[in-house]
Amino acid sequence: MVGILRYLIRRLLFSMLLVLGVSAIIFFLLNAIGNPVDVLMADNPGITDQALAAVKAYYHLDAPVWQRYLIWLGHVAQLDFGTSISTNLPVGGMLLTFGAETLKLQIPAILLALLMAIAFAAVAAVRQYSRTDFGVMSAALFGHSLPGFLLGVLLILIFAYWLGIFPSYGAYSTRNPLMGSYVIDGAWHMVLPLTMLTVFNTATLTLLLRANLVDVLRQDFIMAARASGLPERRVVFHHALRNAIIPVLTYLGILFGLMLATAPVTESVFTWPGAGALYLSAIQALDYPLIMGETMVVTVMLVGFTLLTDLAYVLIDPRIRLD
Amino acid sequence: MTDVPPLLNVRNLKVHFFTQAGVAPAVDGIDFRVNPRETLGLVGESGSGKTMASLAVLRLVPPPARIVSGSIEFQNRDLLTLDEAALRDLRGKHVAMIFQNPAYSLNPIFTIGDQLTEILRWHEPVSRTAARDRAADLLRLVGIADPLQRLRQFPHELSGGMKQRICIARALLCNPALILADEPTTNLDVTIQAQILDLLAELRDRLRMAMLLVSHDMGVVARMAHRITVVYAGRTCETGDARTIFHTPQHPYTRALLESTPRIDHDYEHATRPTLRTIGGRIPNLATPPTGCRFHPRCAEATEECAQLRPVPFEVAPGHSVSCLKRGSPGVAA
Amino acid sequence: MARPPGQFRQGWHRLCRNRSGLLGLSLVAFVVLVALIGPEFAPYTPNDQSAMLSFTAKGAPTWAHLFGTDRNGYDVLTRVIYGAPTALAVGLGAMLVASVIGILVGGIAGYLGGTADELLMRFTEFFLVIPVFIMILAVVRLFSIVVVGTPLERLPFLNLATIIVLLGLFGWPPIARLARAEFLRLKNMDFVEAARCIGAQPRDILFRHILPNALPSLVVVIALGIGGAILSESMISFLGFGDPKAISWGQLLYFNYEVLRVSPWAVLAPGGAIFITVLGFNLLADGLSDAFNPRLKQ
Amino acid sequence: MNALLRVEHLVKRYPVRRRGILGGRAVGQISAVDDVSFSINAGEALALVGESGCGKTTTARAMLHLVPATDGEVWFDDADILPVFRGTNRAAILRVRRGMQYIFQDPYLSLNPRWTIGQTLREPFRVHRHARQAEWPDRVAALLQRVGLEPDHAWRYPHEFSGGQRQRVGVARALAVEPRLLVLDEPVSSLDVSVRAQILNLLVELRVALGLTYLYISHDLASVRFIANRVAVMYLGGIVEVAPVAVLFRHPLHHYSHALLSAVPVPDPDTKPTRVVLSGEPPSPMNMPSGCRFHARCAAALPVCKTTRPPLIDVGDGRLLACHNPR
Repeated sequence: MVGILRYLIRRLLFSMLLVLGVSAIIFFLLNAIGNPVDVLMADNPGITDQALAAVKAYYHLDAPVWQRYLIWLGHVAQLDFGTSISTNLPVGGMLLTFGAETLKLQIPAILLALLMAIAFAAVAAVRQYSRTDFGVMSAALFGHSLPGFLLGVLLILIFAYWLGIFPSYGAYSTRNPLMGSYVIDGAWHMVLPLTMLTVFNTATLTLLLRANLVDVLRQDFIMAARASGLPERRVVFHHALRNAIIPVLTYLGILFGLMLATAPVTESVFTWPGAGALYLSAIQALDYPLIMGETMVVTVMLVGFTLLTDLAYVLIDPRIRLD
Repeated sequence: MTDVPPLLNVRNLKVHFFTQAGVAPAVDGIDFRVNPRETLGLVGESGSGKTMASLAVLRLVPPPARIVSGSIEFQNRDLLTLDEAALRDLRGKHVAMIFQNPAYSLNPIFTIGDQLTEILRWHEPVSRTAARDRAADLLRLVGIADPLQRLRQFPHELSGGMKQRICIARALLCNPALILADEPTTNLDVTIQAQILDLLAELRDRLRMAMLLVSHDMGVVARMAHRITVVYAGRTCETGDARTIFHTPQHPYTRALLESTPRIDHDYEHATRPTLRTIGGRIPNLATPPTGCRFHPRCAEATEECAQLRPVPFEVAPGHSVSCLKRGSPGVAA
Repeated sequence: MARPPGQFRQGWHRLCRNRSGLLGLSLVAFVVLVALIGPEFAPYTPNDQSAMLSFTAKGAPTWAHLFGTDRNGYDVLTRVIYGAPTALAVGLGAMLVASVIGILVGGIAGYLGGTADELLMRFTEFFLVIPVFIMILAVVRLFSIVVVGTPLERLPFLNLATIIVLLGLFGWPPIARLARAEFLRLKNMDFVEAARCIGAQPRDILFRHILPNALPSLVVVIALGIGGAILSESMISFLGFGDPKAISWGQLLYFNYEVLRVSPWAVLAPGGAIFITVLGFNLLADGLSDAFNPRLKQ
Repeated sequence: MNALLRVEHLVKRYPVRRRGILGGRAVGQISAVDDVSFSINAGEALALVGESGCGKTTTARAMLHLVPATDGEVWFDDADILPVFRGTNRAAILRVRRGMQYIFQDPYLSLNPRWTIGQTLREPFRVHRHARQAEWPDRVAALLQRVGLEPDHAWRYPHEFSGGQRQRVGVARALAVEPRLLVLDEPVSSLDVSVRAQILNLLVELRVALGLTYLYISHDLASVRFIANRVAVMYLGGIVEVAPVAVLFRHPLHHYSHALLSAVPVPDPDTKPTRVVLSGEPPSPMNMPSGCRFHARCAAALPVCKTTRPPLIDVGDGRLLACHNPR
């Protein structure tokens, strides 16, 4: 127990160091290119003095860059991300509202994909080099190489434009929700974007899992389990799969960590009102507080899920040494 | 001994590898039998097919290899005709296996206790606690002093010798009639090997088990086996009592094998440059095995016919059979 | 006397026997061919907007316009052909930058080991948690505003170059990790120790023993990276942050996505081109990894 | 004394590190080799035997500076060679390298897979320049024939060869610099029985024909008896007994040597094992026992064994022994 605690504290400290470092890189990169006021003025000749003043006050523009970074960091540490230039709303609140819409798609897509990948990979790996294996693997490689947005475009063309079954954009109907229920209406809007995300994740996870499973199934302890008279199903799902899924944890952690970061593409295909769309509009509007805020949140998520991945390793794999 | 019906009788076993490059006859006619309470040493070098033959007994030959033909009778049942359910009942319960590398033959992410009780509970309707007690008893039986603590540990926390003891305990869980031991001490140090061999010999006698001991080490086989079958390149060369094989070997390969091994109980005259007898050439590639007798390219006694005809086992003395045209074996065109 | 094949030639033979690898190789070869000689055979010049004047923009495929025309009156086929060199430039350029950094960082970490290894790998971890994609979007946008009025502005394809450099600067960590693992594995191999024992100098050991043996695995990751970089660029362009002066498949998507319902061909054709290219590099990488690391010696 | 090689008080410790937030720090150390001294006379074959983890390979590697030694001296031909390796005088380093060569255990790992056999064998000439470039092909052909291969094999790649043939190439590479001492690290343990005999014969023949001196490292005591004149037994990083081969095998005095020898199965079903079964397993080299390293597993241990480490002393018959209570 002491070992785990010590390990946790060490990883936590390193994670904080990571967040600090990355936030500094981001801050300096975005501020080194040009200071926000100059950029804003260059791009929006008609910007209001009020907005400019707000930015100036937020950034303490008279101070040198490193001081500005520390001040900004101080605000962020208190969860104060500032006020959006384009909407005048607090950035934190906006991120929460739009982020929720993104997670509504991403979380089910990852979980669904994991389940399907386990099934596909098991079928393929058990019958290695069979037609089934070849079929599953071809489909997975195909799906893995099909750019997500292209799949989205195809889905929209077929199911929204030609067949007219699902809506092509948005998360809710503007008027007349489907069957009078906002819940059903929301679910109905989710189908296509969810499919797009799930297909890509499933394909990639299947490729990874199948490769690991094939490796594990070749191991002596699998042969030993079979030689002990355990049924094949038990050997594959209990003994092999648990071992095969361990290396996939890293990828799962990245998928979860990047939920907001990969959103811009999905959300611009389906005009989905989530964090990705928010970020794109923030960049277009040069809404510095929003850009910095969202980048920071994404970094924290990525680091956080990396930390969780490490923890999961400790819990699942007894071989991990804690020191 | 010979009138006792054998416990395991393998006849003309053929296991071939089906690869993109073609069919490789890795095991191409191996015969051996194990009598009740007897230990048979199956001796051969790498590529001799000895491991494949032992896996075939449990019908666990891994793809792309397949059992092509032959018969495997265990307790008068033909194992090649059993269905999956009957096979599951056989494996672990009546025939159990010990693998070469104890480091890899335990699942790294489950505790020893979980792995042992799982097998027991799959074969017998016992409660969790009863299974745990039996597992602990077995660990004590294989010479582990603190079984309850070991049951809670993971494989990586144990030494190689300890892991092999646990693998032996796993094999003994259901009191099998036959143990297949595939090079059980090859990856262990000599002093640990001695401990494990002693343990195996003691348990085998105490529990009245038969054993198929697969090994390349003549010393290990001499120590353990009652009878010996020598295999080369997928075929049986010679079968007989341990004494017969060591003292009056007939097959040229068996002789060469014995004489090419340096011996710890022999003084070599270093002043006069000692030499070992050698077998020339190299172990054949089984994708393109030699014609006729598979040993003929490396055999000092080989003649024209050895390259043409395949020798059939021939009984030179009661219980001692040899597959060599030079020792009276009839040859068949192959 | 015929010289028997070496490792690379052996790998090549195995690649040719590997169905998916061969398919990948053919796809990549096709894209390269189109990029090299395609413009010679393109039916129109890339900037020909004459369909706009004859009111046939957004026109469906015809014999005159095999893939139709887009909303700006461009011939889609021509634009797709001209997009190929752009895509390859992005993939190769980004991976050139990434490979140099990655092999340097990973190689040094793996070869030296100890504290240098520890520090370099922690440095790599920093880069792994930078949200690259959204960073690039922001940087590209800001950069395009800042350069206005500076001499940089006159550079051709400045935005594209920025994207390539950024993809390379942020794309090296996987290469570094693999290079480290390979260098670490190889430096302790017996044949490297044998060379050391003979008296070979570190320079020889690195460049004659370790690097050539590490290359096959690195080539696999680099091939994957090329596909990934091409995909990233097309997504960046699709979101509207691409180089307006360059002809790229992502740009085509961006310009025509709003009129998807009217002229789907103008979206599907460049989309298909991206798919073929990415699939080609993925299959090639897959085939290469099988060819260089034959797991089953059959 | 005409010792070709003297190893004196050789020590190799590895730090055990615990990872910190950014770097790591040492929290202990493993003593892989703990004060090892021995010497080999010219023309002799000394075997270093022991079980895995006893430090025999590390000793050999530290001797040749393949791993840097923590402490101790290695004298080759009356020259202190470790400082030479640590220094920057390339000519001096090459001179020492030409004197002693290493042959590796696994022939599958010891040849560069991307080089032809010819390239591999030309490399020593390229480094040492002890023959004119025009002679290289002839020298390579001669080397190949010396180890029982064909000159044509120079054009082939390692993957075309069997384990035994590769090991012959490994021997040829070592011979290319005309060394006087060969360190053989388990050269036959990964080979099949029928091939093993070929290589063992080759090694014995080469030693006589070229007047070589061997340090033969092995856990396979039967091959040791065949190849070596003298044997040094190692346990847990230290040498416990050194004696001429016949003396040691007939009558080992150290209890560990005895246990080790009696554990080897004899290929004769009529030889009943007279076994001292050694219980338990060697302790971890991280917490080295005090006193005699073997005392915890020794049936004849005295109280003094727990407190005082027995020195390695000459007990006659050309035998050195480190034991308070010998058999």
